Amino acid sequence: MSNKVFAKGLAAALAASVALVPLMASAGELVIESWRNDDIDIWNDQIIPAFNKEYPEIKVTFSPTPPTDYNALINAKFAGGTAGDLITCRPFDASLELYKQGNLAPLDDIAGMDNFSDVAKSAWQTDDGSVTFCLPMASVIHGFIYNKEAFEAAGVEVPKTRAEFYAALDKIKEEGSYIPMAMGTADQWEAATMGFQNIGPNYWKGEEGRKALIDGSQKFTDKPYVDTFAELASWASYLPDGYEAISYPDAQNLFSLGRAAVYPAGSWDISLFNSQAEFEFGAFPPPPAEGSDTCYISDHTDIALGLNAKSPNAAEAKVFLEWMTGSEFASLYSNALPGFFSLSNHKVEITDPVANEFVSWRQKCESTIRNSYQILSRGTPNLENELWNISAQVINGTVTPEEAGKAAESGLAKWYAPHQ
Amino acid sequence: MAHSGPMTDWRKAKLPVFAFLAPATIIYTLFMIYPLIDSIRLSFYTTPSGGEMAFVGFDNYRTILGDPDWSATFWNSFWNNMKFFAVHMLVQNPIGIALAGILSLPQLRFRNTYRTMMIMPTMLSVVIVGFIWQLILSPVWGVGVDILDIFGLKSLFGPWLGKEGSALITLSFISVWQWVGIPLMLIYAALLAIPDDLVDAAIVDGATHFEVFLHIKLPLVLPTVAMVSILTFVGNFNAFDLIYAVKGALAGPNFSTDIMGTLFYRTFFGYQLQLGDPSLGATVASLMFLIILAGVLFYLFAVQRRLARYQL
Amino acid sequence: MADLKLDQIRKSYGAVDVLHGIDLDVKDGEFVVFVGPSGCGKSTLLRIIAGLEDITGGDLMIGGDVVNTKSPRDRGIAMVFQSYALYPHMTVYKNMAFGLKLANHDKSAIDQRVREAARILQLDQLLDRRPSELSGGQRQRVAIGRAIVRQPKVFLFDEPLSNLDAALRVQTRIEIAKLHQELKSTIVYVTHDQVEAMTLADKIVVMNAGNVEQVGSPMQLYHHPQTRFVAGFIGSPAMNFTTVHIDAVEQGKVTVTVPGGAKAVLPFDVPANDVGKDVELGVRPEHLSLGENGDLSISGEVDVVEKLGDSTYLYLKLANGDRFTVRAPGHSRIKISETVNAAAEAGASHLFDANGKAYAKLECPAEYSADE
Amino acid sequence: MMTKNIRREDMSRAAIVHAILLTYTLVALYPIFLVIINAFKSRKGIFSAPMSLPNAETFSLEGFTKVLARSNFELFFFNSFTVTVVTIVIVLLLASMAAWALSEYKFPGNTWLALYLAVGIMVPIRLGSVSILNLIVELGLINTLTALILVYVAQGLPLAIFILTEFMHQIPKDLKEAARCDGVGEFKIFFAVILPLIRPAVATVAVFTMIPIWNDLWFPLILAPGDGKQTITLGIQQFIGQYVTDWNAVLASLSLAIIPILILYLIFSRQLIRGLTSGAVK
Repeated sequence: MSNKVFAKGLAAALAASVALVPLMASAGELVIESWRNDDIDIWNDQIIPAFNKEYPEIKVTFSPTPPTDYNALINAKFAGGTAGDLITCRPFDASLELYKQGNLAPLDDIAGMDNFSDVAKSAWQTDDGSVTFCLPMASVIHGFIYNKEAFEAAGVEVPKTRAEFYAALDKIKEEGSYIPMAMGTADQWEAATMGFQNIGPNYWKGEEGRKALIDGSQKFTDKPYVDTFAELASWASYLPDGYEAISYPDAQNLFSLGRAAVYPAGSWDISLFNSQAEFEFGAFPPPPAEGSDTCYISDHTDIALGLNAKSPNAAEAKVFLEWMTGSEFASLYSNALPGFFSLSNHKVEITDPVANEFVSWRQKCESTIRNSYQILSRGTPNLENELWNISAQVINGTVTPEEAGKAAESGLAKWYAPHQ
Repeated sequence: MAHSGPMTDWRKAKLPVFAFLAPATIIYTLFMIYPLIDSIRLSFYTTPSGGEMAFVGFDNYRTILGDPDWSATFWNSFWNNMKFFAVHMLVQNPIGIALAGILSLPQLRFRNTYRTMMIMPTMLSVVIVGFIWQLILSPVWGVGVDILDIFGLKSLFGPWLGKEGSALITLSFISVWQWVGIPLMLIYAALLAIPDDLVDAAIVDGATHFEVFLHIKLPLVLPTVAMVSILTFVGNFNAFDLIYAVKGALAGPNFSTDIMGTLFYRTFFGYQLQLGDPSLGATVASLMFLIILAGVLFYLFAVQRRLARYQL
Repeated sequence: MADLKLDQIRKSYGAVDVLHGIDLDVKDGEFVVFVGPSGCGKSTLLRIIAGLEDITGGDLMIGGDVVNTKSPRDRGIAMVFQSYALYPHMTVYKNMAFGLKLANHDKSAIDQRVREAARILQLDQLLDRRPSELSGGQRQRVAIGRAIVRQPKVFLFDEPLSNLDAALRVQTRIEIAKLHQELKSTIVYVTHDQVEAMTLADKIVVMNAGNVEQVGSPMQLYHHPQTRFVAGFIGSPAMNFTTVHIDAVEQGKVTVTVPGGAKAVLPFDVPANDVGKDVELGVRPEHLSLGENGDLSISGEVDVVEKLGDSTYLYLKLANGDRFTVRAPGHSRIKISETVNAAAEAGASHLFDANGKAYAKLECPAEYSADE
Repeated sequence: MMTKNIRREDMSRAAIVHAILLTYTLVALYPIFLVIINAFKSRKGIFSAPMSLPNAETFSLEGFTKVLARSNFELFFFNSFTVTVVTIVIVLLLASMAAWALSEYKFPGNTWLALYLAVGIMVPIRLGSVSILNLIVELGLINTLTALILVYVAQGLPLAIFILTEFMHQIPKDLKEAARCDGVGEFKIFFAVILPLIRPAVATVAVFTMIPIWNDLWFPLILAPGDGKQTITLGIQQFIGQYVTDWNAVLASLSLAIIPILILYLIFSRQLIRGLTSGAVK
């Protein structure tokens, strides 16, 4: 090597590193921690500019980390004292624990907190409901997004019942030019979230079943849950080849490239498909059984924003939070992010037709949230993580629906008294 | 350790000796030895949520090795790690040795070019390697299928990374692909140190190049092979990045790719709705330490002592 | 046992020619030494014979067969390396048995041959040792033993003594000579040391820059060097050279002026048109004596005196600045900066043209001739 | 004429040898090649013809435009470069000093200290992560490059000391004796006589220190995950996490991460092997 060049490089780097160390985030700049990395453009281009129009002196940075790393990272950052000022809150226990550890500040004194219903706030309150520690932002709704061209090609209508749904999938499969359903099990969580929690409420009757699981009057070995697993197992034949190795983004690509007919969705997928798909698509709720008079949907309180209790910019952060309780944010957020539905009581016009379709199910059907989130994921083994693994295995065909129910139940029984 | 002649008595140069040794020893002790010992200490404590740290003796070990859930997870990751290691020993090191042997053949043209190209994957970040192979093996992209199709083996393609039976093996092969450069480099260097005369002598003695390799070169580089093996062992039981990059901390499907590194990460930091537990994490780390220590001691006392190193 | 024939052997590495067409006949049982300065191609030639290097052009025959494309093991050769190249992980016994084992000889035959060779070389007690436990001389003998057991048609030695100290070198040299007498095998031996060449060889091949300068018995090379290079290379101390002027040529005689102005008449066949040219005169130190008592007389100032006991070497500075070495008797009292005169018989002189080629000497007294 | 003297078995053997080497070279390089060519294609091109070179129809730089606009690649790269280079310099200096003291001076506990310093070769520093994090927090160094450098120095020292000690045993005694006879001080002997002599081992130590640092995901993830402090590996991991569905961006970012390190490697690969074969590692 040329020693001189090498030495010069070293000297330069050394000098640079010394200069770098004292550089820290300057005061007065709000950093928002989030797992919503898909939303970075919307925050940077719409939400933050809108806020700055009113408060130009407060600088806000949206700093997302990948969803799978988020929880571990935020814990580490709190431990290390490097967490941002505003913390995007997962619902229920993950955030409750952060509050208990003193990492999140109570937010009851924020003006405008009464713009949210008790149901909306319930996911970010202490068990007794006395303290709210995150400002509810949005919920997400599960359902199915479908490719209208694919449905036309196969000559099928939007299904109203479970039987129609599978008849349609069969027909698409037979016709052969589209993969009937785009999903994979490689990342595991889709199987649980877009599968189990999507179609399940129709079996366990939404809130009724969810509460029964918490008080112990229902078990995962009961019929509704085993039946949910059974329906999930039947998906295997409609999924693309090699679905075991297909990740969430793979599945999104399959659908947005127009190769698949149906996509088990979270409403948050809408914006991605809006930007990538070159065909028209629509949505339908998880179809209930033939002859059932009520439909149930998962309308999950998904995302909120909390305040880092040790934030040096607490005053500015509260300004931001207060602004978020207003109607401007509600409308901005719901429309900028079609598929995230504001939890505030403000009346919001949603312009996106597919998002509007999703939100309209709130009128037709009964809403519930994911059954593993409240209380039931407090112990080890963790129910949510168990459901990911089990649901993926059910689709992969490595466990039967009955075994899946038993596995989930026995995990819960290990630590949760009502199930012991 | 071999010494070249008598050493200088330190009493003639107390200050320099101290000054030479102190900085390295201090940094090393502070950021390596202390954390290791402190981790072991931490594994005897527990930290309840919001509470004070309390000494619990071997409770954490009892939990991990005794509790049916924990011990199943632990031993699952241990055996997965053993499989991961076995693939490296049986595939990576033989390929590395064979390629190094071929590269050290006399009068080989383009030797340096081949060597440079073959070591290239070793220089890449594990994260990048993980993504590259995820893309190639993705059933959606179809490159893997197309490549197999060239050899008429299209039907063999499967979602290897997604199947419980094949995910770990596939990841092991990806890791082998990346790390073959290490045995290749070290053994190649050792082979180059063998004097040409020895090879010529064996050839005049009637040996083919393969026989020269088998009877002369290989026995002479055995100590390096042993060193590569123990480095492989330590590296494999310390692996984390590849699995994390490809399968995430949950190491699916059904924990079939869970190795000790991912278990440690998950235990320490938590995952999704599950919260992390520093003491249990430290316990897992301490157990890993014991396993690695056992392997290293085995190497030092059972393997290295039996391998004579020859003056060439 | 076999003879060896080299026919226009050429070797190039890419565009670089290192051997320019070597012809050589080695008779069965002959001890041939390749000698020359380093880089002259002698080792390359040996490696070509061994089959360790490909031949670029020409033919190599061992025992009458062209072996150009045969691999070393099919050539019936064995080689002793400068570094000995003993296998460090094998005992002496295994080192010697290795080649036989590869050739699938049966165990008892191997054992018999190894023990026989060990006996000849007095290695019996060392068979279980590893090379690292042997002295330099012992290693050398093992290297030779490894060659012997294979009972080759041709032995090849590549500077085998250069790693030994002076005393051991003389001793081993004698052992190799004895070994040759005992085995009567064909030996090709490479060295840069002309003393080894003179003492061991039946036939010396002097090489220079990829060419054979001269082939002949040691005495032929000593007395009848065909080129200035050979004249300068063979003999110790080396032959003296100085430039002389050709004054006149007559039948079988040439008159030259030596530095300092003296004239001498020498018995060389010099073409008439070389008159007036400068040529090189060569005389060996041992053929010069002090005084003016000779056909050729030359004077110079003594610049260095080396006393060796039995003789004294005087280094003279001639009038033209050239140096001459004179071997004087051991009792000589001559001191530095004295001017002395050295003389030689005309028959002891050598004359070389501008290209370094020797002029034919027409009269040659018996004491300056290789004819026996 | 030329081929007359080439052995037929040699020719066929050479053919087999080159076939094996070429095959493996292809195996080693093709995946990298595939990523790089696809980085220069449009989304359609990537999916419809993944294995062909970009052509007029499929050529597109949209991935690169996106990556460069939306991520801080230069900064990530600079962070990695700083951490790596500073670590290598410190490791080389401290390790050669310690190696020199261990190989040159006789003092009580010499062997034990050498063993103590060698433990780190075999025990991965990651096992101490829990305490390292606490320590770094206490020192107030969390989310700084300094934290990474300190840990990497500790991680790199054992192997470097080991290699350099072996290497220093080969330094001829005469050299330092001559210096001592001239009355040169011990510090000066080290800095003026010994340091210049270990150059052949420097490339080897540097590479063995560099590979794990440059590629590390673990410590950046734990100690410096914050904005502006990410190393290239972590930056890539996070960036790909953000744009995972956008294959143009993914492939472009992979290419951007691959190319610089490969260029560096191509420049230094000869030194690496030379260092390895100069007897530094056995």
